[in-house]
Amino acid sequence: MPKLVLYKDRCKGCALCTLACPKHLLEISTEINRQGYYVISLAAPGKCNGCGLCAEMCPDMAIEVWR
Amino acid sequence: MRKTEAVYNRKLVKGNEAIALGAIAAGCRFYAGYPITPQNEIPEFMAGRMPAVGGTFIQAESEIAAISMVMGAAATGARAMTSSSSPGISLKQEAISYMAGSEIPCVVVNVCRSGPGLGGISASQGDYFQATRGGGHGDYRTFVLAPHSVQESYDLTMLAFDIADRYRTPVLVLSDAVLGQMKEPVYLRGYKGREIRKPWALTGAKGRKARYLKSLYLNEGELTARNWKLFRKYRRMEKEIRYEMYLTEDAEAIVVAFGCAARILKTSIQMARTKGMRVGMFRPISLFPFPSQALAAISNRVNRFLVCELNTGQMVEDVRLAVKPGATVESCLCPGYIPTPNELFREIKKRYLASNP
Amino acid sequence: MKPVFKRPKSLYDVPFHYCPGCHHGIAHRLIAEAIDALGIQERVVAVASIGCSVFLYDYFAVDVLEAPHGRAPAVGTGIKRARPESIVFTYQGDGDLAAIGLAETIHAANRGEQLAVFFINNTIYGMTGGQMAPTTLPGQKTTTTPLGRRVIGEGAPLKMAEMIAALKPPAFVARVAVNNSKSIFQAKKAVQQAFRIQVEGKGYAFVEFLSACPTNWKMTPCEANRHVSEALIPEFPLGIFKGDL
Amino acid sequence: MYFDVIISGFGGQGILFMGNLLAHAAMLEGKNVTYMPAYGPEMRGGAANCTVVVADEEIGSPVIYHPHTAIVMNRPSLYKFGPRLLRGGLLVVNSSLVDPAEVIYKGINLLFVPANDLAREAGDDRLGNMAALGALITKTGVVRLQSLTDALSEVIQKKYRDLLPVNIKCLEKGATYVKNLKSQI
Repeated sequence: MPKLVLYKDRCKGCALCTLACPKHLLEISTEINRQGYYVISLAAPGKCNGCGLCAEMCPDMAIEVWR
Repeated sequence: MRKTEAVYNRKLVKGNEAIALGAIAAGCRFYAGYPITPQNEIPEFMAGRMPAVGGTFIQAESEIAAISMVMGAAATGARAMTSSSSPGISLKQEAISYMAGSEIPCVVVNVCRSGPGLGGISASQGDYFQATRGGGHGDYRTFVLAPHSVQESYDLTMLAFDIADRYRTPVLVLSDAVLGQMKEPVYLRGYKGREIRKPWALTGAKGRKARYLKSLYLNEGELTARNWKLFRKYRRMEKEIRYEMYLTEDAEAIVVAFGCAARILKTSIQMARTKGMRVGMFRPISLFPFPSQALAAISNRVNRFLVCELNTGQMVEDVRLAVKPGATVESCLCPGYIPTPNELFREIKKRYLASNP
Repeated sequence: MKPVFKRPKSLYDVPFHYCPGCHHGIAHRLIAEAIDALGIQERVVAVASIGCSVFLYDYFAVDVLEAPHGRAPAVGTGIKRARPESIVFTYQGDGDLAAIGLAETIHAANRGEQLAVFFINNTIYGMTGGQMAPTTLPGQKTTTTPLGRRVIGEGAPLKMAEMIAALKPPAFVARVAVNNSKSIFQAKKAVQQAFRIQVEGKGYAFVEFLSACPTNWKMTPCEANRHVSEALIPEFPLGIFKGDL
Repeated sequence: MYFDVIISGFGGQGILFMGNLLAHAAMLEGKNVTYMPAYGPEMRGGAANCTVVVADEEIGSPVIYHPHTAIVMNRPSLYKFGPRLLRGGLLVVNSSLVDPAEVIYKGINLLFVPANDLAREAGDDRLGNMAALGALITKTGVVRLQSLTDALSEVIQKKYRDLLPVNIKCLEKGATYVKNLKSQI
């Protein structure tokens, strides 16, 4: 199963990844990181096919995708 | 022997050409410039000679671009130079300040003309403050060398590259329209200095960590530390102070002058000597750092000084700061024109007689 | 398992200081990926300009020189001419490249200098706090055009890619966006091409990035992203203006 | 020994070349010498002048306002530099182009040299500058004729190389002209 690794402390909660995900699996969570941002989370990990578009879109390289 | 050397090794060249010859002899392989009178012989000479020695000449779109190109070239470790005249030097101050801040060495030549504004094209020393006080923004100085002959234009340009590299600082060669345009025989003795390693140069991060050169320091305390570092460097540069003393040993009065004013004054002083006046000259060759200690030492036994400069009074401030309290410092000022030896002789005579009736 | 996406080795493993949703991070990454792909990291000397991206050396694991405002193409010219084996790129914003440094930009391009010039066009001054840029859109409100930019009196957006493509010497001129996956894919190719041209000694390359500045546009990152498509691209069409991929 | 001269005329008369050549000859004789041309806007509009100083001592100013010697190759030069000449100085006038009747200055020595006519006789009337220079050095002895011809072969541009003999001839023509004047006196 593909794996999405989120470096939470890098995330600035810009949500551009939520636009990039073709399946709309990413969303802003209620969790606040050390920088003070609401970080994103993967709503349904089982549905992620590891296309990597979210990582391509992330300006802060907070996302790593393994397949 | 002297005659032989005189006949066979001298070349009759313009001061501006001597600067270009000195630069190339010292290993300058990058020149960028922009036309402005009275320094055009330098870019013209470089345009002809640089390709032959494997160097680069660029006629830039502006003075600003020219010095910025020099900054880039010098950052890779190359010996690089630009030249201009007063209004153009004002434009170059931006990158000169950046290079001082980033500790990138280079040589900048100012074949000074008269200002302010477009001013005129005759020789002037109106850029003394600009040259010796840094010139651009921020708390920095440039090393300043002021030739007074075509020979010195050649010799000091070579020296300028050595000092620039040794202290990682921009060095200014302050020439003027007379020195730049005149021809005089010069001995092209060649470069006797040594190019040093530049472990800071940006050459691509091959086999080492990447590095950078910058002048922006935003973290607390960094800039203060940087400015103190530069300050200490400027103090160390005092080792390189240069000056000439001319007939000072028995002098009762000293004329202080640099550049073309100094050479004109040599004739005036000779005239004064033939009339029995014991007058000598102190000629700073490095204008920054200023030879204050040497001047102070003279003021222990001479207390009359006449500062002669082609402006309305700039170097006189440094002379006043240097001499011991109680010494009289007067000015003889020629803003925007070239005085004759006779004229300066009369100035000397007037003051000399006033104090030695 | 293999990573689909990994941080390029030409970028240090440090967080960017840019605002949330700023496109600088994407542009940085694309440049670093191209450097890695061409294996030129050890030869690169980058020129940082003045603006938000002045701290280039904090992010790129290559030699960097910080240029005076607008002078990056001239500084880059000096580096490349003095050390032709270097691969030199400049990274400049719209104020730096199209206002104060317009002369340096045009003349370096017109001399066909062997440089890759990356232009971040977000139609506003970022670091100084949202003033009008030469590329500010007609009607766009900035802190110095509080009523919106008037074309007569305050100027029309400068079309840098088109201007540079009109010159004879440049080898490659492109305008790209990075506000969606498809655009990023195109941008990636353009950046690689810009470097490849220099590696092959073919001359000057210019890549303009239409870029979002959510903070100074006073938009959320997602709104800003949409704004690139809706407002910037109609004014600044994407495409290859000179050369090909 | 000290000598200074302002050489003046219009562009194309080879004014700067004269000064350059004289300076070069002085250098070959091991003397100190300075050469200072008019430059920039000063040389626009057709006028040309330069100053040469030759001395055994170190030379102070290369810029001379009141010269000991002047060569005026055309009328405007006469009006510009004639009045500036020091008392007792020497004014060399190109009488091919300047009517001697116009030279009204008192207290100076005059030498009229029909420079262009002499040059024409030598084979090229454009080389009046060489005839005037030959006359000057013969009158003043500032450098030897041989030094001038030596200097000439060093400074002449390659493309004018074939004009070297006629240049030398013009120098000699000017020199002979002054010698004959002397013998007449």
